[in-house]
Amino acid sequence: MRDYITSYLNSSGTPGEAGNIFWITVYILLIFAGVAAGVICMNWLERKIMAHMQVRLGPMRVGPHGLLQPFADALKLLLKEDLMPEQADSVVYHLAPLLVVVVAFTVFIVVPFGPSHAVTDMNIGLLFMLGVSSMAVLGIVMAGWASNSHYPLLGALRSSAQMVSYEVAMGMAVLTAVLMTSLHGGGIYGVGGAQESGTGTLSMIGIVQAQAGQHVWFIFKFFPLGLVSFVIFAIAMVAETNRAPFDLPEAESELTAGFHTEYSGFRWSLFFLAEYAAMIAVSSIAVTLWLGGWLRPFPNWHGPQVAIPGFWQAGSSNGVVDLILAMAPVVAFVGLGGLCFLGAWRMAKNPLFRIQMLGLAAFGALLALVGLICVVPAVRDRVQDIFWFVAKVAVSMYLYIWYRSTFPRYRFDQLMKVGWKVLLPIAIGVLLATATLGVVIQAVMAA
Amino acid sequence: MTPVATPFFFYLLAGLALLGGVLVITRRNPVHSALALILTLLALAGIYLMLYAPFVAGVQIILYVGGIMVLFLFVIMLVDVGRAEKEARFNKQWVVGVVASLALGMLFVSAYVKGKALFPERLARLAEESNTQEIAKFLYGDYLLAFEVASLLLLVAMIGAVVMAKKRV
Amino acid sequence: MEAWSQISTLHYLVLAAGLFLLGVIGVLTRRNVVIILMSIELILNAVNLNLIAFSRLYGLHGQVFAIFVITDAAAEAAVALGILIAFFRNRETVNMDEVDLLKW
Amino acid sequence: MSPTNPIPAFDLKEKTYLDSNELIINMGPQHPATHGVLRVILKLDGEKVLGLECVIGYLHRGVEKIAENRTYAMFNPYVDRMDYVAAVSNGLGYCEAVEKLLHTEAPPRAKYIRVILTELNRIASHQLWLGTHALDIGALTPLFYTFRDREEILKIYEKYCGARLTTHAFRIGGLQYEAYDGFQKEVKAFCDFFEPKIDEYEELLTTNRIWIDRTRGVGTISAKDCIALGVTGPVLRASGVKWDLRKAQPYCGYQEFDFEIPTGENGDTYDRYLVRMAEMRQSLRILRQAVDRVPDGPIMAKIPKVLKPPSGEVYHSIEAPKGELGYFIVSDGSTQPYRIRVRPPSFVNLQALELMVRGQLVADVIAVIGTLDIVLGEIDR
Repeated sequence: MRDYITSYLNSSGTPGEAGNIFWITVYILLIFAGVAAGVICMNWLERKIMAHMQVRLGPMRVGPHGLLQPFADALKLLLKEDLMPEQADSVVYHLAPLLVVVVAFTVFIVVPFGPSHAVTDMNIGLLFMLGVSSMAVLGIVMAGWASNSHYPLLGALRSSAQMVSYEVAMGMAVLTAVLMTSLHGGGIYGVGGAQESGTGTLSMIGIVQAQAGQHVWFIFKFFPLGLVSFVIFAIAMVAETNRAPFDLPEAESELTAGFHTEYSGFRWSLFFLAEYAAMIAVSSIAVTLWLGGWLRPFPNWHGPQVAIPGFWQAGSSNGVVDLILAMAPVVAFVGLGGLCFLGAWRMAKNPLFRIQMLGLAAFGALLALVGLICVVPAVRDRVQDIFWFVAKVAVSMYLYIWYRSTFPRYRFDQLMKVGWKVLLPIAIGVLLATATLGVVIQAVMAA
Repeated sequence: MTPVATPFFFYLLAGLALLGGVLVITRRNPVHSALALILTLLALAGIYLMLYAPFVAGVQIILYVGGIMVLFLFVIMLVDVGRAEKEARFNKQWVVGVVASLALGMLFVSAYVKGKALFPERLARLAEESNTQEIAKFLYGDYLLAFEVASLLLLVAMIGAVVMAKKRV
Repeated sequence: MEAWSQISTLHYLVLAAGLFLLGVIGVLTRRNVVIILMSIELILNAVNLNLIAFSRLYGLHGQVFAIFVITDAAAEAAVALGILIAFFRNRETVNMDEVDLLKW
Repeated sequence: MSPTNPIPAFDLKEKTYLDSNELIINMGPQHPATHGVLRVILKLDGEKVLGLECVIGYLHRGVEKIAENRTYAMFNPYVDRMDYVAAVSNGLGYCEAVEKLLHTEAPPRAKYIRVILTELNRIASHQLWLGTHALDIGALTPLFYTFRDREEILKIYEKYCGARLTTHAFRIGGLQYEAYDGFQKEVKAFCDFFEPKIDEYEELLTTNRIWIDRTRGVGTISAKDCIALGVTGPVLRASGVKWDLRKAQPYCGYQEFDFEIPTGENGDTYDRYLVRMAEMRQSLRILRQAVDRVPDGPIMAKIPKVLKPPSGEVYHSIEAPKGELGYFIVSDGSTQPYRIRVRPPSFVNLQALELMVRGQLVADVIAVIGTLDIVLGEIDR
């Protein structure tokens, strides 16, 4: 038993490949917990960041700087009465939020947090991800229809039309990146670096490895083609997740709350959870396809070799740059902990604030402790990839919040116009241009 | 990833598929039928995975579940379900229909019993790892003409659907 | 006992036949046009299953064909549902028995 | 002359003709975007609006009837509660109407302070409009910016008369309170503070692609239709009619100030937005002039303690932030008015809603309700 568990630690594949049920379970649980924690963080961060953009403070009461606000909200939602409209179709009504949540979490099975940090690596990973996330539409349509009410129905029709339409542009942008995996050569235009051959792949891990092999993130590949396809995907993914400025299905001022108007309490919170999980999921697709997945910035730049006994071994890929960047998680966590200490120190010196101050300091200490744990070589090496991946996803999540506080909302016909008449033609053009350029450059290089 | 091709999974998925199929033709409410059909489609996608056809399974989920069924649900919502629910579920010739279908079923059974030798037990182990690439080679090689015709068909269908569903012609 | 524990092509064919029959029964007995269309989807899926089951015996042609079938299913669904909407708009019903005019 | 819209009006009671897409939706009275308790019955074809009917009266308090049982001075606070976001303008209109009935006039110092407070009020009203209008269209942030800056105006009010919203700032015949020490300085400081803030709002919206898409060509109304329906205020001016009562029939000494009437060209939501933004700048211009020139002198005209206007009738209208605000007062010579009839701008402007949104989309209804800048307290009275 013990051997069965430890045997995986030395393998370099994903638990799914190794067929190790124990580690599959562990990874699924880790991802479930991680995504749920991510949703909680997003909840708090979105409020705080938006509040500061809008000259207000945001939650400040529950816990220091409102840190416990998401938990208070979750508690409130759980305790709320679970209402259902009398005329609603009860089976479908109850099934819809479950379906949405299951879909949102299933997607994470193939998300590669590192070369071996994924539940499994499918040959059709990307197809699986797009397919499963397209099933979220079903849940929304079901919710809207089952509520038996006009506003949810309108919201559901809107969102299904919107999601199906943007899937097309999204697919074209994704194809561009997939096409890039099949190209040979390194560097932005595939002319420099090692002429490593690549075959096209839909596997999420394979896509990142192709970026590593070609020595370029696909956002920079064939500049500006990679960038354009990334931008198209970035726009489509906002529409796909029904977020501002494409949040028509839940346009508060028009349709009250869209498809989940009639839901309350726990079931509503499931929709909320699914929405944020889906945001994280599409961001991970973007990161995997264009931003080099788990690769750190400049992964081929190692610098002079150094060796620290018992901590850092010298090697061809263990240079000083590697050492410095390996410390990034430590710096990030200790820095966050330091910010918490600063906040605690700046808090009003009043006995009433003592608990809050101690709480914030304790939270800072916890973060710093996590940072220090990341120094341990065994942890450090395993956490590296996850850290860079999560950091890139976090940037994308910040963009979501930024959009939401900046842009007005599109009207439905305009949204469709943008999707079909602007994004789709550009995406197809970029796809064709990428294919042409790839073929031409390979022919030239071969000659 | 190796598909877990155990009998247990086969019977589970086959059971789900048949259950979905039965529900499709018996439910009074079309939305319930559509959901049952989705269950069948997903179960079939699982079976395709067991048959080393991951690409078709992916296409099944994206196109069928994410596309065609959403279209179905969309249309069911546009047309009024309320009245359809009150009407009789089956038409008058349902007895004849069932009898005819069962006769067809007997035909199948006899064919399978008689022609068992035609289905060899051997299973060619297909290269699952390169399934997508292999299919691509077929699609853009041997079947290129069919592929282009299919895309033309889709275009025609799209135009047809738009013309059909347009308000006032 | 052997036949139950070892999944052979025949198992898949029987399942496909079952789905096919269910689809045929649906088409022949139901009155709601939408459900008839869905039954047709069932039939198409049964065919797909056959194709893919045989592709394990005779190579990938079956899978390629299955993809074409799915494409055709999409085209068929789009046109059929378009007709359905036009029909519903004129007759305010989705009952198959009332589709008795070739033109209106 | 009847209003023109190429899309035919739709009778809401008519039975639908075999069309699966037609849908009747009740927007309000509890709806986040109807600015109060307005109920709009929409008839939709998918997302397209075929017709609508406004149901008003949820906020009816019988203000006009109450006036018949109150003395002239006692009724003064009631008018604040009609258009509660522009209470000062309401008070100005009422006080001036009664003064006209009494054949008297407020002294010059009172008039200047009235102008200052009223223009501040115009800015505050437009700020509130901008914030909520942008919120309706989905931009969350302008709301907080405008409320932050509106606070400065409310602070001035609070310091001047103790109230922030329903100020009751004016009295018949002048003012009750002398301006506090540093009043002019604070107003001036506000002008300097607020000028860059308008640029800030405009930076968020004016050149924003989505904002332009959402507002340009939406809810268009021609000058002819505006006049036919009696629409006034920024809505009328955005259609290209240079009509502002401050210039057309100056009251309260507005003839002494140098300002322009901003007008639009297309009469769409975007033009109305631009007109209101420009109006805020013009208000600042008036404020700057007024603050520098406030004369010394009494703040109250010589009027009797008990007001008994001679019997007769009077109609006086002013340019409130939302349009022409008119008071028609009939006096029978007693201490109480025989009848008061208010012509609220929102009530008249709301009539244009049906014409403006017919044939447009649901989302545009929200945008147009926002751009009309209605206040239900004033519509229902």
